[in-house]
Amino acid sequence: MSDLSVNIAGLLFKNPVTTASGTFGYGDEFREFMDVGRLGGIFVKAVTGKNRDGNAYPRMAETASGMLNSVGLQNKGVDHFCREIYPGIKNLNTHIVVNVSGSTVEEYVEVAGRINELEKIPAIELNISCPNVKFGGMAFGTVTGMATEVTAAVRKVYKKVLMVKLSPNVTSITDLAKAVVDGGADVITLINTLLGMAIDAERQRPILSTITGGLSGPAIKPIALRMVWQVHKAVHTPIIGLGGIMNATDAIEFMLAGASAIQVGTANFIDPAVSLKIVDGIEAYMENHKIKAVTDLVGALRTE
Amino acid sequence: MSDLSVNIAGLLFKNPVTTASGTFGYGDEFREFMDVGRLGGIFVKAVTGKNRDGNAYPRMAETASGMLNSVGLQNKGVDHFCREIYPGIKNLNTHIVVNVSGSTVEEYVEVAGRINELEKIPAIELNISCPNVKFGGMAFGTVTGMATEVTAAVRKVYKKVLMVKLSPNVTSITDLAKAVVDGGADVITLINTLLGMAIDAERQRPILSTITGGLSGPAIKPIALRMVWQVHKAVHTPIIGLGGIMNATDAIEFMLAGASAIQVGTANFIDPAVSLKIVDGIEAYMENHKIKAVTDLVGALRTE
Amino acid sequence: MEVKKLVQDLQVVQSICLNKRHFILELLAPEKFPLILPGQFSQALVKDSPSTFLRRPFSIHSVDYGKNTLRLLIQIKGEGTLHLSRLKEGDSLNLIYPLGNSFSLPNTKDVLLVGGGCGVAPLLFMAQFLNQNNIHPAILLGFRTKEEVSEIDEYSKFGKVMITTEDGTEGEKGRVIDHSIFARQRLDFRKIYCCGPDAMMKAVAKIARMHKTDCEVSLENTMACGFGVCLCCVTPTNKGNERVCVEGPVFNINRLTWT
Amino acid sequence: MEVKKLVQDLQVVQSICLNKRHFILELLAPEKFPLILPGQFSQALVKDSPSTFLRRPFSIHSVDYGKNTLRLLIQIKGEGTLHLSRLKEGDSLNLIYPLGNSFSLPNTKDVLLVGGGCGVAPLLFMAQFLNQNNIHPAILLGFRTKEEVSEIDEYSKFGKVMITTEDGTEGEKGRVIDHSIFARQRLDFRKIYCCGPDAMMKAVAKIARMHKTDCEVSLENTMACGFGVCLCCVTPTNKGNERVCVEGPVFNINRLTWT
Ligand SMILES: Cc1cc2nc3c(=O)[nH]c(=O)nc-3n(C[C@H](O)[C@H](O)[C@H](O)COP(=O)(O)OP(=O)(O)OC[C@H]3O[C@@H](n4cnc5c(N)ncnc54)[C@H](O)[C@@H]3O)c2cc1C
Ligand SMILES: Cc1cc2nc3c(=O)[nH]c(=O)nc-3n(C[C@H](O)[C@H](O)[C@H](O)COP(=O)(O)OP(=O)(O)OC[C@H]3O[C@@H](n4cnc5c(N)ncnc54)[C@H](O)[C@@H]3O)c2cc1C
Ligand SMILES: Cc1cc2nc3c(=O)[nH]c(=O)nc-3n(C[C@H](O)[C@H](O)[C@H](O)COP(=O)(O)O)c2cc1C
Ligand SMILES: Cc1cc2nc3c(=O)[nH]c(=O)nc-3n(C[C@H](O)[C@H](O)[C@H](O)COP(=O)(O)O)c2cc1C
Ligand code: FES
Ligand code: FES
Repeated sequence: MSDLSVNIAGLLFKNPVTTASGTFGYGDEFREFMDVGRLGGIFVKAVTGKNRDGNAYPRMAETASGMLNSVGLQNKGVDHFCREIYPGIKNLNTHIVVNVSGSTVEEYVEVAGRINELEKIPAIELNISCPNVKFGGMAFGTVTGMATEVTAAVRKVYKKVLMVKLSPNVTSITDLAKAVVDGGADVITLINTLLGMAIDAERQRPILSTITGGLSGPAIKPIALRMVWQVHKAVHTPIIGLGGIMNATDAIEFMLAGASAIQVGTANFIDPAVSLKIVDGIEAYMENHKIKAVTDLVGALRTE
Repeated sequence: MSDLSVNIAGLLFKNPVTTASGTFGYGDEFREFMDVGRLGGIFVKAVTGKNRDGNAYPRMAETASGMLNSVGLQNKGVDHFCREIYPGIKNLNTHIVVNVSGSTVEEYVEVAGRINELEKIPAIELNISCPNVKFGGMAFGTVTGMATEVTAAVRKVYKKVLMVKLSPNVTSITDLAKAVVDGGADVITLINTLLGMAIDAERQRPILSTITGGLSGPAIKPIALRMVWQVHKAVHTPIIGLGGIMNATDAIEFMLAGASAIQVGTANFIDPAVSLKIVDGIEAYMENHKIKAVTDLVGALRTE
Repeated sequence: MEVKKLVQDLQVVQSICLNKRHFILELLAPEKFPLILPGQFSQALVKDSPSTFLRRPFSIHSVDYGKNTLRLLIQIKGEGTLHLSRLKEGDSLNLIYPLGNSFSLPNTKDVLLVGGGCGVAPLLFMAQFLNQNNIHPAILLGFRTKEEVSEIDEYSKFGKVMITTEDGTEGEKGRVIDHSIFARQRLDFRKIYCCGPDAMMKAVAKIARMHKTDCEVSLENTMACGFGVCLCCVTPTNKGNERVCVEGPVFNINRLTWT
Repeated sequence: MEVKKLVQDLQVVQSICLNKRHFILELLAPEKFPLILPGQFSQALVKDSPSTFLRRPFSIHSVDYGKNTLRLLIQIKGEGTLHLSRLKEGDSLNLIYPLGNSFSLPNTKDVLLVGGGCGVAPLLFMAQFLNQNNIHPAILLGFRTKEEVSEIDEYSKFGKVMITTEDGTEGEKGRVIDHSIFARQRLDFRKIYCCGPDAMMKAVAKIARMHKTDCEVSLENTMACGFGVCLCCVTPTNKGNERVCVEGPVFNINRLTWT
């Protein structure tokens, strides 16, 4: 029997496969397709201080092996989350991690503080990397000083596992990783989307209402893998890796590069049950390779 | 009759379609496939001060809609270029631009100075963005101060059209663009490859001998388009755009985003004659859209 | 029968070429259908098409619960639909279905269905459904040209069919909103169901409002997931941005912010 | 006939399944072939395979100048070759060819061809070429198991064929280097041409060196372009890093830095 469990900053996940924020709703939609309780965890979609309508339609453009989105953190705010959403998901048999977003340090702190009170939420993921909002979001994730500041401020009010999700749109991902570790992050999530753009040549217009948006999918996997590897070499903080994971092989690549767990994002849109197939695929790989504990894969890339 | 010619920093190109450095050799290999004289220009592969062997094999990994390379500037040095290569290509009926690379400011200056003496080379492209060399290369392209310095140093010795090719591996491409304009760049080329990585999960090893390499191909097109658009908004310097261009529609998207000309890179490997098909495709598009001069497309994206 | 979403490989029973740009895929499900409602759609996985990364949404054109088959009516637009047009008998097609809400049952018998382009797809299913509820709708279909006029016999089973073609080669000349039924002072219909290009639906909605006629439209916003998790497909409504794939694709025009 | 590189759509005349992992594509060219030499290869464009971005290199297995057809012998390894295995009579396949250098003509008649796995592909063409020059080579072919042994009749036309299988189900048991011809004190051959997995070629090269026998190997480094412009396929030689697709794929082992 393979041991698929991973302990990340003191939190035990039954397996390393979780789902990425913004691609899995609050998990309800997926209950029609699969047993979400078999997942290692679910990262629910971004929660901000107040209700946000997000950006105007069109918010999506397909690209080569990927897609751009400019949803822009549409959600009904932290109040609504605590009152309406939380009761319905708190007893799912998997870890629910809330993706905390904002435009100001105060907003991040406010939301984190509120989520801190929710007994069944063992961790938050600070989203300082959303490319689709005018203020805040990615700005916090691209300047080391700001990244440390917002992390430290949230650290003061948030007592459970604090994950920080970094933006790949930076010159040095390791500098950012160190910055959030300095701020008190327990876990680093890598990566959010890359800022991109799509154009309709016939209409001579941008496809997205916001002109630019965030690129996700297999197209970005090489970049994500590289960043996981660089950060794994640079800091000792556990990493949750994602970016273009479509199958178990991709997931294993991220773990070899140094991720303790992985998130499945865009792939959920194409196959809603893909995350459980990845769990099964990792198990099969471990059997083939006679690997007893999935943690043996973490950072096991042979580079000599 | 459509007018396909573009004037870039005083240099007249018969059409906006050129080929990217490192993907077209010195043009000779392509003479077996097509009339290279119909191209707007050819950017020949990197030339450094001395002979370089490049990195060890394997230097290539295929990725989703793209590829990684870690060739590492293999070339026989500027002496060899001037003596052995130049005589054979100087009379091609198209502009030959030399991609100048190095590890130190002195090396860039030396190579640029030597190329300056070659009568039939009307421009150089300063490659401060190669991710595949240990020293120099991308380092110059990710720190604004260094980018300005190396550009200014070359500007002193190079009297013809000075193009600078930027790295996309930065937080702010507009800062870098401004930095090289401050240094005296006449033209900005966007983008070089994104730093990525590929892993063989079965063998638990990196695929490239160098572990990381440069990502090119359609996968990166959304990022390249975004950078062209951002730089076009930020500076008045002409831009040559590239990154994943596979056909005429892609080329037109780059022009709409603000590129005065484009380069075809990885696509040459899949269809050696693709660049001329792109010339024809742009012409057909202009006829369909009743556009007389191709320059009318530059930055013509409608965002109102 | 329970309303439930499936991810399923269906088998191509036949691919019927209607004309150069349109074809029908008849698909056999491996097990009994769940309840499928008119206006609902499916998300099709296009295999072996390098430039088609996401699934492609198509309305349910008709359902045969007896044979356990459903039909999609598809217009060839780009690479994805081109690849689907090459599917042959025996090939399989993976669908997520049934998705979205549905047209509502009218509280009148004076019903008009208006469709243009590939927007006609859900209307055949709706016409059948109305018939089962003893309503015989008028059906107005717009085509580009005579060559593209198709399936009139099918529609005629369920109600009176009127046609427009843009070039006047069959039926009345012009677009659907140019049809003479809209030129009269009083509109003979108390409920309109409409599906087609945005501009057409907006024009029909305008006419409906003018005549104070109830009107439902089926939107075709581009989608990433199709089942409510990505928030890419939203349309502004009186409740803010709502998901076309879950709260829609069918919206009463009163709920939309169209003017 | 002039040596020239073509980018050309060839038509599949037949696809011959040899066994579960190997098949032959026979391809018809639209115009007269240029001169093609044994050891040269082609770059095949795999259409409709989302995970195959670059072309795939395959050696020329045989050429029929009369019928204007050539054959590729392909082993199914991943998505690209899997897609090619589905090509049917009448389909087209775009090739860039002929690429690379070629095996040299030997200055002896005591020639041995050694091939393993899909590395046997160029050897049939070479055997034919040697015959045309009045040389009847010994041909040693390594397979995994009896089921994969194929085309022996073809090879036998040109020389004496010896076989090894890893499981001993046909010919001698083991790998090609385990064959008894290599166990003798003196090697009966003055020239070896070898193609197969790297490890096998290195082992054969070692034997050749030991016996001071001239030896050429055909490398299968992964390629991006295949015609000399990307510098991805290099191998270290006594002249530095050289391109396998232009200066190779065939190298005399004296030029390589193998030890
Ligand atoms: C709920 C819903 C139901 C639909 N029902 C049907 C149906 O029954 N039959 C049918 O033929 N089509 C239907 N469509 C439209 C269909 O999904 C698209 O035509 C198809 O996805 C195009 O795929 P493609 O790969 O061929 O084209 P692409 O290459 O993706 O696109 C080709 C061109 O069409 C445009 N385009 C693509 N999708 C849309 C869209 N949804 N709206 C507007 N423009 C678009 C693109 O911008 C591009 O210019 C429906 C769409 C939705 C959202
Ligand atoms: C000059 C040359 C001639 C060749 N001739 C033949 C031939 O005649 N017949 C034949 O069947 N094959 C030949 N090959 C090998 C063939 O090109 C590969 O097997 C093929 O490209 C695999 O494509 P794929 O998409 O099926 O596999 P992929 O999905 O690309 O790869 C599947 C697995 O095979 C490995 N792989 C792929 N290509 C190579 C390679 N070149 N070397 C080592 N490992 C590789 C990958 O790393 C991966 O693990 C030749 C290669 C070269 C360079
Ligand atoms: C439609 C969409 C919405 C997203 N929303 C969020 C979000 O709210 N918060 C967040 O941190 N990341 C968000 N992301 C980013 C993903 O969580 C993930 O980081 C990214 O898509 C890369 O992974 P992938 O390639 O596997 O999709 C979103 C991505 C998509 C495609
Ligand atoms: C194999 C290979 C070698 C390259 N060598 C160089 C080089 O020597 N100098 C340079 O400036 N860019 C080099 N590049 C980068 C390309 O010129 C181009 O910027 C990049 O590939 C993106 O464009 P594309 O997606 O169209 O290929 C190389 C790219 C590839 C794929
Ligand atoms: S398409 Fe994803 S929410 Fe509607
Ligand atoms: S494969 Fe490009 S140089 Fe050999």
